[in-house]
Amino acid sequence: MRLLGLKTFRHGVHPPESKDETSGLSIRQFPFAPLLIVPLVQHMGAPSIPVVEEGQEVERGQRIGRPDGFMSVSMHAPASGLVRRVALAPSISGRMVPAVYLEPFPGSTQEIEDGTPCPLEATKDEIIAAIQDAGVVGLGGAAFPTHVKLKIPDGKFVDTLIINGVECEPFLTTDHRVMLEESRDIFTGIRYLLKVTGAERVIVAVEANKPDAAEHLREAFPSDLNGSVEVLQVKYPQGAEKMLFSALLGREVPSRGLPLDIHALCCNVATAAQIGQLLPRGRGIQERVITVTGPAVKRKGNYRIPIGTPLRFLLEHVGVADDVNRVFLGGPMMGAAAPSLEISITKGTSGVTAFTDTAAERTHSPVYPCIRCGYCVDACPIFLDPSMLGRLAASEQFSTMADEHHLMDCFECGSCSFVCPSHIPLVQRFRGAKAAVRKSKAGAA
Amino acid sequence: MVDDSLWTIFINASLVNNFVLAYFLGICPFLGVSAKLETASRMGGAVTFVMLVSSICAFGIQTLLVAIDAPYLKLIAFIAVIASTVQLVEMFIKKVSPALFRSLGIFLPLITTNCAILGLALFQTNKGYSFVQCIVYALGAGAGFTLALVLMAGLREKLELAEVPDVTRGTAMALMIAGLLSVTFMGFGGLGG
Amino acid sequence: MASSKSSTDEFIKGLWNENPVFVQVLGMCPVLAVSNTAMNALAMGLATAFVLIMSNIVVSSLRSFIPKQVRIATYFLIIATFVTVVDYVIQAVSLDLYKALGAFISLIVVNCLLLGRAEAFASKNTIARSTMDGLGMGIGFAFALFCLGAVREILGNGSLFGASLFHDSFENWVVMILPSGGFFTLAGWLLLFNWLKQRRAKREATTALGLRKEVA
Amino acid sequence: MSHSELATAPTPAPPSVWHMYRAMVGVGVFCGLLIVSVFQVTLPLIERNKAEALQKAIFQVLPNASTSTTFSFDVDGGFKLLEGDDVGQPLVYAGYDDAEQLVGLAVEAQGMGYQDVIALIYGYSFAEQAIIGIQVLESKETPGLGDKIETDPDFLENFQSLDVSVRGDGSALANSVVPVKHGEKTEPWEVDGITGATISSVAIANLLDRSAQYWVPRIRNNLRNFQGED
Amino acid sequence: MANGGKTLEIRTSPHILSGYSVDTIMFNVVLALLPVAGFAVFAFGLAGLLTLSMAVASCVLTEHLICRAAGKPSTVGDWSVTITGLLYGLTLPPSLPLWMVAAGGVICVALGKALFGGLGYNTFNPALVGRAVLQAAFPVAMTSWIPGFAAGRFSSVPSSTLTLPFTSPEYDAITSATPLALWKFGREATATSDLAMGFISGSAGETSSVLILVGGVYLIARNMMSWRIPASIFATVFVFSGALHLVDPTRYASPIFMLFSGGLMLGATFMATDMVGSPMTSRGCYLYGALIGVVTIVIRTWGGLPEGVMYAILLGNAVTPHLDRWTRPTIYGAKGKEAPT
Ligand SMILES: Cc1cc2nc3c(=O)[nH]c(=O)nc-3n(C[C@H](O)[C@H](O)[C@H](O)COP(=O)(O)O)c2cc1C
Ligand SMILES: Cc1cc2nc3c(=O)[nH]c(=O)nc-3n(C[C@H](O)[C@H](O)[C@H](O)COP(=O)(O)O)c2cc1C
Ligand SMILES: Cc1cc2nc3c(=O)[nH]c(=O)nc-3n(C[C@H](O)[C@H](O)[C@H](O)COP(=O)(O)O)c2cc1C
Ligand SMILES: Cc1cc2nc3c(=O)[nH]c(=O)nc-3n(C[C@H](O)[C@H](O)[C@H](O)CO)c2cc1C
Ligand code: SF4
Ligand code: SF4
Ligand code: SF4
Ligand code: SF4
Ligand code: FES
Repeated sequence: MRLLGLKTFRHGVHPPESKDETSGLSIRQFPFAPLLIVPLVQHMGAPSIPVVEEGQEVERGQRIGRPDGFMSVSMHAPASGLVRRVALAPSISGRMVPAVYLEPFPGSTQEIEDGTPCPLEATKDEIIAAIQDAGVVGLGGAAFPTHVKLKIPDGKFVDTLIINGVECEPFLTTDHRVMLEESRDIFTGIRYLLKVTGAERVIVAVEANKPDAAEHLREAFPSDLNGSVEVLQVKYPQGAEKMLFSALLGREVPSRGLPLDIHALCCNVATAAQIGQLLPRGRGIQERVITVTGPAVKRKGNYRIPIGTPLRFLLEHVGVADDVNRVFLGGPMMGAAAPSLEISITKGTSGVTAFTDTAAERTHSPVYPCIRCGYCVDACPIFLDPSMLGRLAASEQFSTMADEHHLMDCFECGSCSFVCPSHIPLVQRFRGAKAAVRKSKAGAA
Repeated sequence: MVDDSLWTIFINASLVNNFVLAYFLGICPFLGVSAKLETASRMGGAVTFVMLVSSICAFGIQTLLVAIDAPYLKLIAFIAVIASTVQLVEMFIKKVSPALFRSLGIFLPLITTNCAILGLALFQTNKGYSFVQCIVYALGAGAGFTLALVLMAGLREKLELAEVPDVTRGTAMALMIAGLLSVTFMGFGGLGG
Repeated sequence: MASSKSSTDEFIKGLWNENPVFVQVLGMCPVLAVSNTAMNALAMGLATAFVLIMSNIVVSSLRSFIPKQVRIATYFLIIATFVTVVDYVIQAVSLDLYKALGAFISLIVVNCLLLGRAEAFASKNTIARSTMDGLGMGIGFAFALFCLGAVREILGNGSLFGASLFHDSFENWVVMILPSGGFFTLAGWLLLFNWLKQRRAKREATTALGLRKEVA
Repeated sequence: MSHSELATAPTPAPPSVWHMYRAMVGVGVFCGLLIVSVFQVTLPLIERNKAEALQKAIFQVLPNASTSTTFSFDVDGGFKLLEGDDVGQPLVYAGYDDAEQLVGLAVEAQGMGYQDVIALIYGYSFAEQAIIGIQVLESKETPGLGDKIETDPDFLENFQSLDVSVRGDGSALANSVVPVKHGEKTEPWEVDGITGATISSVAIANLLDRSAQYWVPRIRNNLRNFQGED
Repeated sequence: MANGGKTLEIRTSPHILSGYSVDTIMFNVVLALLPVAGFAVFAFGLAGLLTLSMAVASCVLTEHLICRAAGKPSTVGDWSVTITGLLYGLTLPPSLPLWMVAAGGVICVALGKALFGGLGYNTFNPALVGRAVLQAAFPVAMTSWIPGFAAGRFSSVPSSTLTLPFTSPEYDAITSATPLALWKFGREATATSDLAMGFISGSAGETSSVLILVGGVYLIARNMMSWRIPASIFATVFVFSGALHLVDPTRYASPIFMLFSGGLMLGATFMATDMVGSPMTSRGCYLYGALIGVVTIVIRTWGGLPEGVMYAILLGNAVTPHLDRWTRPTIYGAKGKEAPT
């Protein structure tokens, strides 16, 4: 679909972008914390199995966890140091998860040992194994193990690979910086991805608010690659893969289906960059680029932060206002509120945003009854009826929501809650409803 | 014989003097079967159908009663003939189209003892309509009944999710909506005149 | 349950606790249609009550004579007969009243209250009990109709039983006589009943609580 | 329930067909007797009531009449004194004064009003060639508004003498009866409307026009039918 | 560190809001209505002022008292009942006895809104519920109009305004017909300029089409009102009455006259757009507008009443649940083949 010259999808919302303060700041290396806590589950799927013991010394880049089955990836040491403990640690979900407590040696260098490289000439299966071994998960937010996505089942095929550099979430500028500073890695990664998926062409999607990135990628686009850089309208959630498919390909992923059903596949730019960076050197992920920003942050910026850095250390290092009261991992639209400062940075963390009371936009606004204004209906990119779903949720008619109103198709983008003038916590209700439906399904099965 | 045009008869029976909202006929099914749209529309279809059948029956009976000069049998004859005809039709539909029977069937026995049906028979006789006029009258009344029922069902389904105060919940609320619908239909006054 | 009740109880229940209109919401069509004046309402109520009592008596006296398979048909026959009787009697008494009540006299036949009482009560009880039930339900029905008719006539016409209540310049609330007024008035009565019921329930709950507290 | 239980359960005696017939016929006879006797008793009363009501209405619209006779109309044969087998034919009522002179005819007419059909009876005077009175028989017009057609003195004054004279050739009315806005009546064939009940009052004018267009020429062409010269 | 002992607030995403809020939307509607109300006062003088004040006061007070009686906090602060009162007042004849105005205000809020659960749960437009019931209750008073811009309108009120409660109003000999009644019962068309500027008699708020449009454009520009509904109503009315007018200009009024006369402007702009009673999908809004337009013209042209906007909108409210259901869009991904499960 095309409006005013630029491609986009139907519906969606326009939250304030708030990216100006960090989009011009280049990526800076972040120091090691005195204690890194590396959770062994940073992705969807099974936790990795620890391969180190308490008291063991590890090298930066050394494997500390091995995959537990196909839906799992390797973990690598973000720093050279001493394994203090292998024990439970708090996580963003509030649950305790197994983790490796790693105490970096003082003065530990940022140097990394190379492992066995996986060249572009390797077979598909070798590359997929290498990606799993490098611990690559989707850096676009969902942290889905990338090698699982790339394993195309027999009889299926992919014709288009989409590299997602949209970054529609307000405040975040990591993908923007990665596109500007790591384009070589991105294109190397793309070559690996094209090879594995067998796709004929690649489209790099960028939102119109990052013209410099689009320009840079166009210039750097290798002439032998079949593909293009497409600039999309600025609209949330343009970065969701479903919205990219409809905007760029005019195809819709079938309800409850997979991108494969429409012969497309989507990877985040940072994921592509990581693949392009790690595979030729045989390394694993030890760090990632994260935007640290928000009104409460003093030294905002885009930092390359070691995985496992505790939130408290991170915020102390950049400095935050005294009255900070809300910290989100991710941006304000989809990010999760940090329950405490004791949790640590994981591969899925694309940003840390901190707000103070005064700057908080979601103030203690009164919740009104739904006035049927239809703003949410006009916002929902999945064409659901959030107003009806919200009212059904309030009276706990979860099965009606799922059976008649497509509850399970909601991908929790939050557009509906964002626009609702009655301040009804719609997405929150939908999450609860989905959990209830899943539970009753599991109970019935 | 009345010289009302068929169009006037239809508009009058369906909108201006809607059987439910202006004549108060068929209030029980209107209140009882209007909570869900699905049942409401099927009920509307079934009522329209039975109205048509009974209108034809009533026309025949009236002609017969006039011929044999036995007006005092009118009521009993209407009731008996309409009830048994509906029964026959029900059996017929069951044989011929089980699918149609499943969607209309359960309502048929209920409807026979409903005052909208008998009312239609009595009114058309009082008005002295011809055969064709009777049929149009029955269709109009059925359409009006269905319209009222379906509108009501939509509103009640919508209000099911509302935080209605306890005192209003139930029949009282249904009656209030019916009253408001009735006020709304007053706008059609004078149409078709 | 029923057997432990006296005939007086059967009578009382129809008036109040199981009032056919306000509590059971039965026979709504005549209730709404002919309650635009107190006179019409009362006449209709009494006509219905008469048919109800008579059919209850006949049904209960014939209850061993009528086989199950044909009972509904016979009930209808009996009810239709008494309605025809009432219809002719009213015509003979007053043509004006007959005109005001219109087809609704005939429509008593299909009033679910009648078939309901015949089936649910008279076919299982003695003549005495059924008579009392018919009386209670019938008078309860007439009472409810009168409640509606009175409100509608007073507001809609400024009169009761045709006698003017206010001075001449009273502005009639025409809506009350119109169909929508019927719906609104009945809704109003039901609201009142709901409210009373709730208040009583609340009061009982609090006294029960109080008792429990005292015990404790 | 298992089979053995079914077998041991007492089965109710199958109702004999005779019982059913007995019940139906018995009740039927009882009901029939009741209805017929009530009908017989009330019939004269009802007929008298109806006749009285009709008489009253006829004399209301034909103030000078003291007796009336009912005629039926046959398109081919003209007007005839009403006999038993004329059911279904339209009726008109001729009114005679004390001297047994024909003063006029009362005719029933109906038409759509604001809410429903308005039925009325009007009196036609030969002498004046005019409608000299109306009486509404049936109307569901809004109380206090549309029902002014029955009560509003200004409106009823229209029908003290509403011109319905026929054209020279006797084929139609010389002037149609037309409704006009309240206070704008200038011609004797105009009906002065009621403010606030325009539709009802216009409906009366229109239904009178339609009825008079049909009846008045026919009545005048068959005048002798009413004077016993047939 | 800074946040030492403090607890963080945990809410689920999204953590920012668009900034729209029910009370700000409602307040802006009140603002958009003020010029219309001001013109009504200018045109009808003291009578207009008293009618509007009484309408707003009775609505607001009823809502407040009902909330109190139900033991809930008063919801007067969300401004919605002020809109109800203003719009209700604007639809009344300015000479209506004040006691009737007050009675209708109670009906608006009690029957139209509170008994269904209050804001957001009413199925019919509360202001129109009040007006429709009042019209059925007092049909004569509700169709007695005074001309606007009468001399001395700021120093005296029509005798009917101050009628004692529950008594019939007496009218001075100054009642006059509205443009629609003039057309319907006399085929007299009123000049378009008079219609647009409001030099006519009619309800307090139906006199100034221009100010109504200005208010509507303001709200649409701020995304506080659906443009689809008024656009669809205007288009339908224009096309339908235009076609009739082409067939027989002496019998059917011109489309411009139809657009600018009676309550159409006010109804289409401020009342049909009440979100609570109108559809949520865009296709639903078009159909809803078309229905209102058609019913309005049908009633005006062939019905018994000179004006039908109110009944058309109420009917639209009644049909809304069905429109919402029929026009529910196909969800993303449901058009393609069924997903493998
Ligand atoms: C509401 C929503 C918004 C999203 N926005 C973005 C985005 O702006 N950029 C992005 O790379 N991925 C975004 N995603 C995730 C993509 O849908 C997709 O999972 C991702 O691009 C796949 O790449 P990855 O597996 O390499 O992370 C979003 C997902 C959702 C549900
Ligand atoms: C159980 C499961 C299996 C999946 N299998 C595949 C797959 O075979 N191919 C694929 O491209 N993506 C697969 N996905 C990934 C999703 O399509 C999607 O890319 C991922 O959930 C991240 O998207 P998001 O960031 O937009 O939420 C799978 C996801 C789940 C939960
Ligand atoms: C509830 C209600 C009932 C009405 N009943 C009638 C009626 O019975 N007869 C009638 O002619 N007009 C009736 N009307 C319509 C108007 O009063 C009348 O047509 C309109 O105001 C014409 O005004 P005018 O006669 O002053 O020109 C009714 C209107 C309403 C709202
Ligand atoms: C654009 C708009 C139009 C409105 N129109 C009305 C109206 O016509 N009548 C009314 O009572 N309230 C109106 N309201 C206010 C509010 O929605 C109304 O009181 C609700 O119906 C109460 O539940 C309107 C509000 C908005 C935002
Ligand atoms: S919503 Fe998630 S995936 Fe999209 S830009 Fe934000 S962090 Fe990236
Ligand atoms: S959170 Fe769900 S319902 Fe709300 S807009 Fe997004 S997809 Fe639609
Ligand atoms: S945005 Fe909020 S108030 Fe508006 S319809 Fe949706 S849920 Fe209701
Ligand atoms: S049995 Fe029939 S008449 Fe009685 S309440 Fe039910 S639907 Fe109404
Ligand atoms: S009394 Fe029950 S449908 Fe009329």
